[in-house]
Amino acid sequence: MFTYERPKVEYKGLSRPIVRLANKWGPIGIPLLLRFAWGIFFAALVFVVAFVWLVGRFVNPLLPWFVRDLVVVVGLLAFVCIVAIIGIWGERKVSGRIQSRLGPMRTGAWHGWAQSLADGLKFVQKEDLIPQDADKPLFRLAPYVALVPAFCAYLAIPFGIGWVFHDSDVGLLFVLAMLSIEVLGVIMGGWASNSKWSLYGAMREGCQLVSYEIPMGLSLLAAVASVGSLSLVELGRVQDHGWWSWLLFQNPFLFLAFFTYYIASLASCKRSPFDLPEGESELVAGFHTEYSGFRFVMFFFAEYAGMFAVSALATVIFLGGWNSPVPGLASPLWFVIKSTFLVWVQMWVRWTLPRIRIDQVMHACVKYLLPFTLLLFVGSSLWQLYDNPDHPLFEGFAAVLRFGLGCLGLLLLGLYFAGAAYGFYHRNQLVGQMVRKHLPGA
Amino acid sequence: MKEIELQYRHPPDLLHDGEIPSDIRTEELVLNMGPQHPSTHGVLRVVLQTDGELVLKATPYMGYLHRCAEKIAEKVSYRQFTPYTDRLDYLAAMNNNLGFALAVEKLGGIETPPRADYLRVIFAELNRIASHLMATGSYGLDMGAFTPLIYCFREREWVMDLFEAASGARLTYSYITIGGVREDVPPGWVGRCREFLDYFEPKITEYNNLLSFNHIFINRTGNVGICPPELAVAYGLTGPCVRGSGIPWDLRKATPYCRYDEFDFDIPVGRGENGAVGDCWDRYFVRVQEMVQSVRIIRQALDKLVEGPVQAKVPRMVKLPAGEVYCEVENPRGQLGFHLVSDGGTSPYRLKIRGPSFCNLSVLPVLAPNCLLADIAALLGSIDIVMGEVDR
Amino acid sequence: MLETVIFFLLAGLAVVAGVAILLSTSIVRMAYWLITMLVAVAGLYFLMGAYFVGVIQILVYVGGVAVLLVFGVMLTSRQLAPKLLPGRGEVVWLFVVGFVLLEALTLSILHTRWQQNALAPGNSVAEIGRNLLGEFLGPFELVSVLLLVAMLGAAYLARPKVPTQGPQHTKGTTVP
Amino acid sequence: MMTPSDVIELLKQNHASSVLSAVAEGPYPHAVIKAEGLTTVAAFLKTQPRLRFDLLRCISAIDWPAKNNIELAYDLISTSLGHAFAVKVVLDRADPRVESVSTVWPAAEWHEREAFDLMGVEFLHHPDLRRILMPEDWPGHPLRKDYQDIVEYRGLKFNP
Repeated sequence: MFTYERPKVEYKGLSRPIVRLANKWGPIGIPLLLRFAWGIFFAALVFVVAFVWLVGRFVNPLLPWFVRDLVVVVGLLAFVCIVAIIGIWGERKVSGRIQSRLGPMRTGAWHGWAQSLADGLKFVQKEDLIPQDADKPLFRLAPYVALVPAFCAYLAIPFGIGWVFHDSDVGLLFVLAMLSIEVLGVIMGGWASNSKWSLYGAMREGCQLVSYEIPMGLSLLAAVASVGSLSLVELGRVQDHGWWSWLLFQNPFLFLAFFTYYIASLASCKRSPFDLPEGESELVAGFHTEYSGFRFVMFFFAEYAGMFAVSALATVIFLGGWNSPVPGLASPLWFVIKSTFLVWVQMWVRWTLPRIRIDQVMHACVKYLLPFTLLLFVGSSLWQLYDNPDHPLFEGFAAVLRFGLGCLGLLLLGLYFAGAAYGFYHRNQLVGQMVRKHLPGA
Repeated sequence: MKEIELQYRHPPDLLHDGEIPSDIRTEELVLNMGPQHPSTHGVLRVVLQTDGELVLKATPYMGYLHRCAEKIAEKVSYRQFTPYTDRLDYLAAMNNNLGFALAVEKLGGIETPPRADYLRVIFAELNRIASHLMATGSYGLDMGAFTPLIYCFREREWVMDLFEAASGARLTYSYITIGGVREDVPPGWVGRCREFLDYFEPKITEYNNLLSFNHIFINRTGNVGICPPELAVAYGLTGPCVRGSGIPWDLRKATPYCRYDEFDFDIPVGRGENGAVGDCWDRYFVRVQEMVQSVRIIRQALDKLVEGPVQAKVPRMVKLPAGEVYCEVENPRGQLGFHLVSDGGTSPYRLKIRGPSFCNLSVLPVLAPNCLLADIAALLGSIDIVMGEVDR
Repeated sequence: MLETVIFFLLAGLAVVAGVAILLSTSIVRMAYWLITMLVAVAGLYFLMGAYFVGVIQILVYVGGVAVLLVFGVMLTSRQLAPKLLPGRGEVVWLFVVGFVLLEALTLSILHTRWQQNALAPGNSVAEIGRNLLGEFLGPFELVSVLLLVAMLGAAYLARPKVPTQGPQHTKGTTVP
Repeated sequence: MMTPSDVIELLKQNHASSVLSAVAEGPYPHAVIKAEGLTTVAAFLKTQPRLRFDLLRCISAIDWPAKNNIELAYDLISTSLGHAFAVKVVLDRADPRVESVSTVWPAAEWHEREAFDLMGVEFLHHPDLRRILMPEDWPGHPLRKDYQDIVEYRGLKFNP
């Protein structure tokens, strides 16, 4: 009825050759790729493992140091990418299962495992939009400023003894510093977009991160004070006598500090219930409202890399890092398993809780979390002062309490697994009508 | 549209006490929320004047979904207008059909058979459940909880299936027509309906555990957007909004239609359990409780469902005597009114539609000042507007 | 060799960023150039092996101070930028103050006897901690008192003021 | 709970000069009020302890080119007493203007804006009389019976 002329828009893709390639070969290539996806995935996995092993075992000593570093950095980059890709897929599966849906099921044939790869492909093809009145250099720079520090944080995270790029005696501070730079990218992007929603997202991010860095640091400081080192490797090494030696169970203050750290880390990763910078029901999409295509992906990657990084920090400092629950089976695998578990809890929280309001976020930090973590820090230091052979009575009491805490931790874990098993057993009742007919045995 | 002039009325400069220059003060920001925004529930545009996160003034602008329903009504016959009523409050199409049918029947003096009345009640209440499910679920989404929405949709699917079995449509039914309902329910439908009720009733507890009594949710909605009872009535709020303010006002009890007086049910009202009476949580929780009452009504109606015709004898081309009537029904969102004027012809001379969302929304500029930006989403969600009905 | 290259890269970046702060007119750009400079200086610290100082530089200046700075800049009026150009009378003072500062810095650099040998390897953090709480406890405490005073001052400036009645309160606050 | 005839009787007792006519029976009982006396009658209807019409449900504007007038129907109901009634005013079609009742019922604010927008009734002393559903610069008032469809709006051409 109404006619109007559609304005002609020139396509300004980020990667025109890639788009052309995808348009030409996509219809043939992508189905083929997905058909043999499993094979390709396994082959890549085997290749990466073999490569790392070979380099680490034989080639490493022969190479000049900077080439060696380069190899490790590339490996870390690959790891971060894999973490982000699996994290994004996992998030969708987890949210699906929590919401009695299936989540992605088709891409890549097995439970939609290639969904995030397909998404990445889609994002690369998208038009790269920059608002006309945006501060263009800052707008372009912002995703990098967000992503690069999140990646840099991995340089100091030890995956095991010897599995660390650089074991500095200030490793912990380095990781925290890197995570705190990430906020600059977000603020930069939010401001440069020249959109009020983005500005609000950036403002919230600034408020939230600067405030929550303090309780986060203080909780970690409690652990650091009880070990006496800022080196992450050292922090991990002292926890190698089984689960009862993990710092989480060392004293009640550290036990609580783990939870305060976890809460603060949720806030610093912009994860729900602290996802105000991008709170989609209030701020459209917050700081990345104006971002599209690959720049958006970079913010997304930064978020997932940050999620794993804070979980890794919690693992190293509180959960024994790469050490196994019983002594002697230390392996980077433990580290990855524990960190993944913490990431999964972040997802679990996200899909369960509503979002907190900004004033409540600030109140929660300044009124409760900050004094509480200060108290934990002081308490843990005092505990450290008395928990030594000079005070045999206190030492005995501490040992008993430590054992109790350990049992409490095990109990919590056991409850979790019992709940998970219960849910799995009754999965037919938990899912909806629509999903039920797709389940086996329906 | 011409440039909208926004007034910058600066409050007294609190920062200035002779030492600090006033140019380091914070700036007031005019924020254009909508027409494309996730929590405006459609194409509503609210211009917010904010100071940081604090909202100083909110001015709603609507009309983006104006489809001239009232003008169209003057051109089509009475029967032809029924599908247009579906599109008013598209989440409660059955109730809209019912309102229009009742208005026409009232003016034309048409008697409906008892089975049709009970079927109307069943479908209206089922649609109330579906609509409230949507409202509670999307309210969770407004608060940042995604999961309750999907749970609510899961249950709503079942209601949609029931509607599809009866009317063939899943959103715009045109099932309740002038003189009764279009056709009888298929065999076995009553059993499936009972099955749904048995399944659905315990689920309400589940939502309460997941969302209603969640500490964060209560903190976000309790004591936010408080609408005192006098204000609610003065601004013509109806439905869960006025009941959330603590006034037990329900047309199904006050002026019963469709044999609602035969059923035993309560009017849930907001009691201010988590804050002042009339806050967002009260409005939300009234909806949850209303679902329980709807289940009660449907059970009774299914028991009473007598055999018989479902359609009164109404000519294909309905002709009403000259005159006028104002007829209201209790929709999920409030009172839906039809002011029908007939000049004796085959189409309405004038049909004014009173959309409940339209009136409920009018209280927004009063409630919005001095709440935070995130509370606007809470407020809009608790008022639960459907833009199809605001703009008509 | 490589270290020299990196040193000059970082030092050049710091200098360029410093000049850019002076030359840029957008106050947000200025803030970001400042951040660039701080990061570059932190890089220099890393290069020297002073990990602790470098990390603290990033953690405090970049992660805290600069974020607050950008934050404040974003919130204040955008009309502030033109006002940042100095007036005619101010230029004289600027030159005087700048010259004195430059002179003082140059002199102190030239007259300091620099320790040429490298830092002793070891647990520098523990060393710093011991020094801070031992030999330099007095200055350390003084600095913390200073910071406390600064914080109180900031709180005083930012406190919400209840307007006393009368027009004298809002006098002279005409808003453009 | 009062029947419409009781309401009309009460209205005539107190505001005899304002009531032009009244219908007590049929599907739509109402009273026709002089436009000048609308606000006083409205305040009376709202505050009279036996009436207490506190909920203004709807304001409907009806265009009658044949009678050369525009009717405004105010549908009322009482949430405390449960009875319903309606009041009408008849306005000149060429220059429809009437006092706003938004001081009595704030709910009238948007209804009156709608009547202004779609029917062109001007409400005096309305706090914010702007178009509500149509764009600000839309020509004409679409719900009038003699409204002509426009051919072009801001560059958008309408093809019949």
